[in-house]
Amino acid sequence: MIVAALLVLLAATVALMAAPDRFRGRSAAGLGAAASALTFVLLALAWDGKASTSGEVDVAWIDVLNARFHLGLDGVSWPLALLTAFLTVLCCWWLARSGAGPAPSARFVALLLVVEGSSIGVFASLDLLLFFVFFELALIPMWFVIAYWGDPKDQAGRRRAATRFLLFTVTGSAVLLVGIVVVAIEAGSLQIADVQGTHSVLAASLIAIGLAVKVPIVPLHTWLPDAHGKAPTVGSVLLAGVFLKLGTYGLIRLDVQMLPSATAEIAPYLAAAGVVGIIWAGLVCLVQDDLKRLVAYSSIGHMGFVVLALATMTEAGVTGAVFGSVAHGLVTGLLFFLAGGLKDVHGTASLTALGRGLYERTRWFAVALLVAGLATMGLPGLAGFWGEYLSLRGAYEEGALDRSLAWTLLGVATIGIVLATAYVARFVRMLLQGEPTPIDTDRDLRARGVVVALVVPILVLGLWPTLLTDLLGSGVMGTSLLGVGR
Amino acid sequence: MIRRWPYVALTAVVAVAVAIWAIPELDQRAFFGYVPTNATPTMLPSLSLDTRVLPDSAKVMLLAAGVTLLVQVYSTAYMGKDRRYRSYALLIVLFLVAMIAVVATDNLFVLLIGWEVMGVCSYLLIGHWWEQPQSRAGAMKALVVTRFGDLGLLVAIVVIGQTYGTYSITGAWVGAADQGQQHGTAIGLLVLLAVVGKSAQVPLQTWLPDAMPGPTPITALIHAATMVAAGVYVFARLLPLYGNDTTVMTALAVVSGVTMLLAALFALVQHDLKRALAWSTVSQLAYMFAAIAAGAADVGISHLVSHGAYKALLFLGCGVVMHAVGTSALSAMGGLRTTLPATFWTMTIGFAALAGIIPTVGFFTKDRVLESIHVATHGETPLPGGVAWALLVVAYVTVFVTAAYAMRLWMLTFLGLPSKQHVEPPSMTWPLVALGVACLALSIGEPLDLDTAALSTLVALAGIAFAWWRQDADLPGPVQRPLAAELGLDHPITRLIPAGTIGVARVADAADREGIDVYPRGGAVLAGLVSSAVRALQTGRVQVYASVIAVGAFVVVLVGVIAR
Amino acid sequence: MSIPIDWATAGPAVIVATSALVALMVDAFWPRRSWFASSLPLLAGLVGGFVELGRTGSVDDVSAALTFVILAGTVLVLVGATVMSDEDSMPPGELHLLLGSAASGALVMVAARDLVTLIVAIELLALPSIALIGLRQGDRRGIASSWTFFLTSVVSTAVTLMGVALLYGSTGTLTYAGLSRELVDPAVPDAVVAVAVVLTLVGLLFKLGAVPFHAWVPDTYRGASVVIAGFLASVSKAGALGALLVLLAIGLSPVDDVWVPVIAVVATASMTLGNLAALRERDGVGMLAWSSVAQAGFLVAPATAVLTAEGLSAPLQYLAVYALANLVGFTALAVVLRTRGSTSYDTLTGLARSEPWLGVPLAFVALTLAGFPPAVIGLVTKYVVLRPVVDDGLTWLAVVMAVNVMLGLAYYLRLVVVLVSRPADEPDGITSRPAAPTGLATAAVAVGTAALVVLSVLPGLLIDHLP
Amino acid sequence: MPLLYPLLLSSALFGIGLYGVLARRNAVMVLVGVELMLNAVNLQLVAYDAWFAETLHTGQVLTLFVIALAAAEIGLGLAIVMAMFRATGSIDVDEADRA
Repeated sequence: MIVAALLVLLAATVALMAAPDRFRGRSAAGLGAAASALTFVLLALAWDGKASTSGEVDVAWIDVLNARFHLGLDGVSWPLALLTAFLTVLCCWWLARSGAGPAPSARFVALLLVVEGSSIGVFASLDLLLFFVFFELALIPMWFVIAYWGDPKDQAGRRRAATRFLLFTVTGSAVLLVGIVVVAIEAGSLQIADVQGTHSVLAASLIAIGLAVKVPIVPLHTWLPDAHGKAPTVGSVLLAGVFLKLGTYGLIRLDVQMLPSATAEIAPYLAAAGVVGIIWAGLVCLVQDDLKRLVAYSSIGHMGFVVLALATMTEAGVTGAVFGSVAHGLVTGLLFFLAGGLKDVHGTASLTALGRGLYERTRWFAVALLVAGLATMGLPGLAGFWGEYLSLRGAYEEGALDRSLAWTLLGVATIGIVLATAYVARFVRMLLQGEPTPIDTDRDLRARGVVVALVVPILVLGLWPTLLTDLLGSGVMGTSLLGVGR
Repeated sequence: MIRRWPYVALTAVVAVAVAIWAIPELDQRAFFGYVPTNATPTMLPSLSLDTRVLPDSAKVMLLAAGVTLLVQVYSTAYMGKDRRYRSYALLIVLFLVAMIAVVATDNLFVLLIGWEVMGVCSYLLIGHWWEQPQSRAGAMKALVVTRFGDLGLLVAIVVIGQTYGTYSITGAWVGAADQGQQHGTAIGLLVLLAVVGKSAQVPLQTWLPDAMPGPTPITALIHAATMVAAGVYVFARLLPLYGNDTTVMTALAVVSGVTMLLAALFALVQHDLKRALAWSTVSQLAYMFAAIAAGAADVGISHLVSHGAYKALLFLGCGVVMHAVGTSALSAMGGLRTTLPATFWTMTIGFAALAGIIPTVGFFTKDRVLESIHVATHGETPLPGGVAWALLVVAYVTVFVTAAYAMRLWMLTFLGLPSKQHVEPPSMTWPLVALGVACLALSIGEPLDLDTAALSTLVALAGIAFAWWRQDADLPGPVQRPLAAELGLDHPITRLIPAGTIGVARVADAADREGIDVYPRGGAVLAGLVSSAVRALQTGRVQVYASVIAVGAFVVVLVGVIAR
Repeated sequence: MSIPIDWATAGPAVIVATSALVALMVDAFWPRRSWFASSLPLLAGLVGGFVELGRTGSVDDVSAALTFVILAGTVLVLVGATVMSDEDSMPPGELHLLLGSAASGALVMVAARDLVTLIVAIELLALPSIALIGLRQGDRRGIASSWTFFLTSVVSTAVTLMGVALLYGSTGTLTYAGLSRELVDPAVPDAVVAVAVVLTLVGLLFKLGAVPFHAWVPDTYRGASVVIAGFLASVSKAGALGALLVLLAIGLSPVDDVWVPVIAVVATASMTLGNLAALRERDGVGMLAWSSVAQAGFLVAPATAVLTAEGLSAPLQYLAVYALANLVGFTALAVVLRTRGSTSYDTLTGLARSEPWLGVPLAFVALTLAGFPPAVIGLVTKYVVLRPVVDDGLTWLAVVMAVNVMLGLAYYLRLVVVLVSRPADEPDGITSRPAAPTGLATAAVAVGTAALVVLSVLPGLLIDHLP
Repeated sequence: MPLLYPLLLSSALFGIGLYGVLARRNAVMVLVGVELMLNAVNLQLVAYDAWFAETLHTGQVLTLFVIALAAAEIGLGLAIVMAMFRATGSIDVDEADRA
């Protein structure tokens, strides 16, 4: 099923690349949406319960290195893979319907599909080398997405932002590769399940540092606001909704689950960095003028919660990290659709340039932004809350941290929630409220279905969190998750 | 023209459903001492729709549903011409649902969700007229301050969940009953933080007066009768988890004592009817907390219900007045006794209840609060006796001040000479009448302690006499000025903390743009320099190349020799 | 009475050398100047080399693998050289003679098991290479490059010879076996041996183009015919790397405390400086030249662990992919140079759109060298070279390598971007360009790219089968 | 004779040769420098050979090879110098650089 899903994407990508003239505009986006939807269905069907690894594929690949073409999904990766496919469907839908921003071209859609496929590949990989291959695969397509279809007004800037993004993440993944090598040597295998339990602080640190760039963890985050500021709308959505997840997923799978004893030794640093990120991002958000940069920093804050959660290495924490990742994909995806949509329509995402009174001027944008804002500040009842809650719960349980540190971090992290409230209230006040100042580029949201399609799961997950947490169950920290069936 | 009746009908349906649900529960055993069974502990966060409606919950539910329905009816006239009536009316319904969830649920997460959704409804409704700067500012302040408090509830739930292994309130009660109150101080103080924020107690009191730019019916509903009072309810609801803790109870007593007197004094010096009523609400909420601190949570809930009725009445009446004179400034009022007769009579009942004049419900419930504090001075509750005595004194002083400001407001609004004619739309007066009747009807069956009643009536009458003596004169300057400035307590929340935070944020932003980037930028510059240097060697001069080789050979030989 | 000759070792080299002579003869006596008449004998010799290799194998698996790489690389160079077949200034007989001689020099280098043979082999590779660079008649740049390569080469050879002499002076033997035996002897003077060992390595590191012996590389690659530059970057390096590995693994194994830090430092410097210098390159050949300096670092880095089985095989696996990618790249650039007259980035802009059969392979080569998917094989070989380094405890070196992957990507990606960008102005009619015999070379590019693609899907085909 | 003498001489020759290669402008003089360096090596090899007095005479064998190689190198070098002269009319190494 997983292979079939990847092949569907490959076929669609090849078709789009090979015949860019046949698929123009909406037909390209339509093909992309159809392929992603089919992928979504196939991945959804691949699930056979949390008791075993779903859709496992395990064939020889490189014997000498003991690298195998080994794919499979479990409760941690399955929701993320589904999220990836879901967001890509929405991206293609948005391209077809938004009516602003870059026109959907075949190559653009093809690159999005590559990003999607490689991300799903990362989530599904049960082999370290395969993981890394997929991890790297999406980078160059993403570079093109930002550099070619980014901010149409700032060609040099988007190029620079794209290159920054690439060099930062590649440096990170290079360090990650060294970490993988260390693990492979220590454990003598590249299979995640076999490697599990190896004690190598060096490997855990290298992997954590490498992935910290991707997550991103402060102070390795400075590529993110630039990239988001210049990326096209759907690029931002995938960057935030999917790419950042590669980092958090990697931390869960490769550090917390694969090298638990070693990760426990670096967990305090990770947790502290995560919390610093929460506060730092919250503060910076308070004075951002560019809505897209603001959302980018808010992402960093959310990722801070996720990092804190997984660094506790408790059941609640890891569950929270997964939940936070999925919820962040939906919420920040929505925010980027809206912020990007505004930028596409008006040519700028500057709060001052966009003017005030959006409630009056473009009601759909305004209400959707409000809902997304409420979700991003972690309003209970919306998806964003549970990740934060579980993260605090994990910190309270201490887990891999000692009590004074854990509780200090918990206290500081909660300040981040207030900061989030403040910056959301600030942009609501500056942008949505106020005496309307209509400008002639005003045009309301077109692809409303995309927004609805995101709000619904945000609400559903907010009110029915067990839908997701039940996938993980009590095995999330144990060996049962990956060891089943082997 | 927007059709308004569907929203009233919708609210009515919800209200009737709540009534059908809640009324049978009124006869259950008391709120406390209830020993629940069948609690199923769960480790992972789970929402459940389990409810646990006890008599006091039923009362609060009925209050909420009733006031909401009345407000919705009232709003058809008050907000009927508003362009955004639809979102307004729908948010009221959403608010009601959230309130019912908070009151009825047995699940801490549902409680939290309802709690926060109420907060958001409050935020959106305060900012309903978002074209006005003070609406925007008030809304943002309300949201941020209450959410700061809400963190207490969030963390409290974390602690409860971890301590008792369940997110069921009943389950936690059982746990606390079986194993004693674990972490009571922490849980209690955290919940206290939450309710201090929500119920606008000192030191987070200042958002409530600033929330007054919202539509007046909303003030009546959310910022007087229900949401702010929900803090009291929730604190009482979770009391079994920390009720025996002296620290928590003392803290609560201190907060409530300080709040009730300060807020009453602030109310005394206001020149704005609505703002004065807002401070009055803060003060009255403190009474309820005082009752809980004294160990009489059911008394607190009784006062909650009674206050809900008369304060809703007062705010709705205030709305009629504002509708008529176009402002809430007391200076613009006076003489409305004849031009707004229905409003005058109903609000008179309301002010009487506020001042604690027999036979309004306010009199009875407040007396019970005073009595319960008096009982607490005997030292049989977790509250230390000395604190209880101090609280009792403050409470009586506050009775005096309350009566004084109630009288003052009543005089300034209704007495004097009429200026011009006004109209009272029937859909606005009916709810007033209904609430006025309720303020009297709820007294039926209330117990009466003669000593307390006599004393409190005397004090209240003294207050009224004081107000009559002062008429519309301000207090002496040295007292008036700091009180009118609300002691500058708002300064930290509106000025210092935001300014400080923004200052730090600017530094962080600058550091983020220019500071943290030093390492990649520096790296890039360094790479550029090295690149130039390496390429500068490529002059095409062969002998330079050969020299590089010779020198290079020398260097690597050194490396080899040193390594050896 | 017969002289014992180890044909397994010498066979391919002898066959190739002989065929090179035949090629010269054929050219000399063929009635008309014919490129193919003289290239066919050499091709036959190379095929014969394969056959011989298949029949007898080589000294060991490592040498066999290297022999294979050298033969295959020379075949690709031979095919690629056909782009010059209509140039009057390029004498085919001499070209094929020199090519064959240099190839046999490389073959001997990897089969050498004593320093005397090694020295001769180095020169057998170097001298024809020098001549190849300056072969085009009347080409001043070619002559200048040839002079550059000549002078730097003789200096480094002299330094190596000095090292060899000192080694001989301290041990009394020049066979690898003898050296590994004698160097254990505590009587051997430490410092002298250290100097001798390092000096001996200079010549090989020079051939690899490793910093600080790299200065000739950019000038020479630019000045030589592009195909010949490809030869230098692949076959010549294969020979040098093979000789280095064998020398370190066998002859100098007792003194690894001397050469491990030297190799590590040289690898670090090569990767870093090569990559940094390449960052500013705006020419296809120039970029590949600097990149080959950087890649030399990646090639020798795992040699720090050459005493382990993995440290011996990892550079080979990296080399195989690197050589193939480089040859495809240089050949494609040679075709571009013939048809467009330049290999600057301005010329290459939009190549993947206008001539996908050249542009796409070039892009794929860039990604392979960068080690990035979709060129998975590049990534896998990066992984392969990291393993022994980490295993040997040189984690810092591994991190340096990893960071250099990032630096490398910066300029490889620039080439990719150039190739796929829309040209600023439409090329002024491809028809006006001189028709050139590029068919065979293009076919070679296609085959090489296909091989890289297949290896990217199934890296095991290569990785599993090299020693 | 102590081994030291020929070694000292050899070092001196090598240094002089290196100087010639690195510093002389005249291409022919550069080639002479190359020749000096190689012969310094030869001298050393022969000295060691004599010192070891081994039966295989490895040093002398290598010396013979080096002589041959030197000849080949110089031949090639001169050819390049000739070509250079034809192309630029000069045998100044800097002229060659500018070619």
